[in-house]
Amino acid sequence: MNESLYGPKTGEGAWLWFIKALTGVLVIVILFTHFIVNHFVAPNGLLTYAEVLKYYQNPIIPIMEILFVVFVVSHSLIGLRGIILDLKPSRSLLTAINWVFTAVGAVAIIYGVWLILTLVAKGASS
Amino acid sequence: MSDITREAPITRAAKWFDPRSRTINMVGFILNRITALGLTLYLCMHLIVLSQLAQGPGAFDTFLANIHNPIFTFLEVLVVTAGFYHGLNGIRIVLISFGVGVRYQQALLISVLVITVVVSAVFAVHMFSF
Amino acid sequence: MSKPKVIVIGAGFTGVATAHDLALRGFDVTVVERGDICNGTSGRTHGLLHSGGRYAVTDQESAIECVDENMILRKIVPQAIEPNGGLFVAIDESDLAYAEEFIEGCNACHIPIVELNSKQALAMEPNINPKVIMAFTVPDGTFDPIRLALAFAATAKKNGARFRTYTEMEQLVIDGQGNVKGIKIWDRARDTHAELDADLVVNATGAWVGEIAAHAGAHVPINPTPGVMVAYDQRLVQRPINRLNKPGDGDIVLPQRRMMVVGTTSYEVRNLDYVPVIDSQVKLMLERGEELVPGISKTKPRGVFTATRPLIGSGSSGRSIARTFKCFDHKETDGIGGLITITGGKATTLRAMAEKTADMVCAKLGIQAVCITKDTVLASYRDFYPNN
Amino acid sequence: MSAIRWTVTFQVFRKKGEQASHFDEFKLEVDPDEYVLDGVERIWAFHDHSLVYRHACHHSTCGACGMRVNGAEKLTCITPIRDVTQDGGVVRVEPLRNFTLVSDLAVDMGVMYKHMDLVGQHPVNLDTNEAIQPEARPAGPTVDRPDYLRLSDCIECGLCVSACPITASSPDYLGPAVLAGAQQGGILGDAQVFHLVDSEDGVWRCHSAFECTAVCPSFVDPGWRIMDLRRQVIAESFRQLFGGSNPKETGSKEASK
Repeated sequence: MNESLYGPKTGEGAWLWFIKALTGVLVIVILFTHFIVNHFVAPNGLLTYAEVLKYYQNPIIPIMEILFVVFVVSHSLIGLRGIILDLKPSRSLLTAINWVFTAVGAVAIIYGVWLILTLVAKGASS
Repeated sequence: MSDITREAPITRAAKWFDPRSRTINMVGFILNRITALGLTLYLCMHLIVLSQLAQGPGAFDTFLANIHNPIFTFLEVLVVTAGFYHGLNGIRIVLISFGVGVRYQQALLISVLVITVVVSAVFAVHMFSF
Repeated sequence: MSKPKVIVIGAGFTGVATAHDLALRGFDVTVVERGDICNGTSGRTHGLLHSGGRYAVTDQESAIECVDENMILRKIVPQAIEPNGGLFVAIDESDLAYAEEFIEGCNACHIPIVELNSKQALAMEPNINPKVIMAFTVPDGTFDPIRLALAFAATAKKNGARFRTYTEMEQLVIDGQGNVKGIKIWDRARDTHAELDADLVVNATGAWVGEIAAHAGAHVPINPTPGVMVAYDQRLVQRPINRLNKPGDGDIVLPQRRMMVVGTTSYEVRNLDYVPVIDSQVKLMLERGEELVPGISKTKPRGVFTATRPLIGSGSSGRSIARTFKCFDHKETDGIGGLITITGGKATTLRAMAEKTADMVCAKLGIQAVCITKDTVLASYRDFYPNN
Repeated sequence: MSAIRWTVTFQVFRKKGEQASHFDEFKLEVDPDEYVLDGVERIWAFHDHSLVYRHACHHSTCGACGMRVNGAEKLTCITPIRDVTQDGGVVRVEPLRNFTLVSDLAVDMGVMYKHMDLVGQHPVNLDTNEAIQPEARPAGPTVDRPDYLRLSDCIECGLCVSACPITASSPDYLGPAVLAGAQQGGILGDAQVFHLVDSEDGVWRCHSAFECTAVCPSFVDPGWRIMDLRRQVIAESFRQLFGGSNPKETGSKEASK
């Protein structure tokens, strides 16, 4: 008999999928806004370091970038976890994946935010 | 169903990417999965590369000069194409998951594919003509 | 104290119902079937749950069996039945002339009928021939062949019966006195051979009973009579529509899920394992079906198939042979012990056939056990698998 | 049916017990309007009596004869040979994927059946529960009060389970047939079914490849039904988030088994 038939199911249900869908849509929205804002803030593109620093002085940019990092990292990690789920990982492996992915996500987001804030700080001091 | 669990994960995963005897809907799924994996890889690389920004002007400007060649331009076109497809198809999946246009999902998919091809072609022409 | 061992050959309607009855009566039952459940004639029936109306004039014994069993099946296996009733419709004068006989026959057989005028009939079934003159409702129904059989098999299995599917009987094992002691089998799925011993072997192979019995040198007067049926891809009627006349070719249209099945014809064959479809009979089906439900010609044929009825008797033509079933004790007919044969009958009467067979098994093995299948609601057909 | 005759090579998947699998070839003279199952049956009757295959009704009501024909899942009893090959061509016949193989072309679909019972899919339904999609309804006028019972459109043939790329890698996924059954039976009245559908192996495992719908011989459209379940589950989850009560904790589905 297939053990999965009466085996435990994680109760994650709709919410994780919903977050994935929501972050996916928000990433699209931000990218779209990004192109529009870029058109006004940096119409000639960002070709040097100095231009990038200057670009970050507009407060919309770092806020947008931070949100983008949060959404894109969550979306891709939930998605990747979904792909792994399609391979029927064992219960223990899935638990490990949950922890590792949470850690990786947290590190990636903290790193991204730190990077953005560093650029803002450097731009302000130069 | 016990037969499947005896197969190695890689053998099972390979079945996702087999479009033989399948319909265009399967192609939609395959592309979605490939672009998902590709974009995740790109995201990792992107985050690592951007650490150069924190190191100061020298490293970053050298880096920008280095990537200004056709291979990187091509990769950039690829990323934009992948992102465009994944995004549009994502919107389609969200729509049909909320019960909007499920019966027209195949038409939606074909539209997604056509729009992706057109947009990436325009983008490629734009990128390579500089 | 060991239970008497009975082997049932064949897992068609008769075989599974017999296994179910025997398992309930405490026998050690093994069913041997060369294919899967409903692999032969049973699977290919059009699925009419007879009210008996069809035989009320020509074959009242069958009609009574049908109406009684119809009511029992509705109770014990609702999971496989569309209990929507049926109609007998009169289209022309000859049909009308038959009406009186029909009413008499139905009354004699206690088949509840209600007479409808043409307007009432068309309100009930808008797609039947608008030329309908009069109609009668009968308690017909349709059933899903494989699920009907699987429900019996699943219940038998729950009560301890074993099912050896994809296992062909190769030979009957016969002792020095010429009595059947068991069977030799070939497991086609694993390609292995084995021998099973039994206190009694029940030959329930429908149209194939003659071939099986011949292994022991026994004779069964069987007249395998195939018929062609055509399934069309639209469901234009919601209940079986019969022609109000003597049973004939293409005089019944019945719904099956999303389709309609038109049946049936009657001819003779030599090789039972493969019965080819005869083109002219398919055309006949369409012409005759069109008289009942004129929209049929606008629908597409979805499946064309044949099924071989196990009619008892020989010599006379298929239509005139009674549809009753018969249980043969080969000790009496051929002097061969340990073998009985059940054949004939209709899908609708499968439970009654099993009851009679199990009664004979009990009598032969000296077992006192009463039949309780009339009141035993069957398990879900989905419980049969996985079957090892 | 016609008088035309084609010569067609059937390549048939064979496997007995623990022996290794292989393909056997049979050259048959066929009428192109014959069905693939007729060819398989003739191979069994006249060429190789050891061939194991499952079949019963021969008109698409029982769901026993699903096979992969030239790679695609088909209900072989209603698939004309004309549709899958040409004169002199090949018909490659394999068992369905994602099920336990019994032998040769026969698979055991017991797990799918069990899951069907688990989500409470009724084999017989009121007509109003059937064919929710208007274009999938049979043509022609119907009666005003469709209060008759009819056997479910789903014939449990397993083609969708074989075609789905996710059941191919994750056997725990409930699969298209079962989820379609849950949609038909309704999920809001039974907490157990609701949680099963809204689980990691339920509707969220679907990635919208719609292969189920493409191969379904019975117009059940599992893809559409899975999407409808998602909509219901999300709506219900939000309703509960904002203080709605849980679906009834009934044991009725258990008791009915």
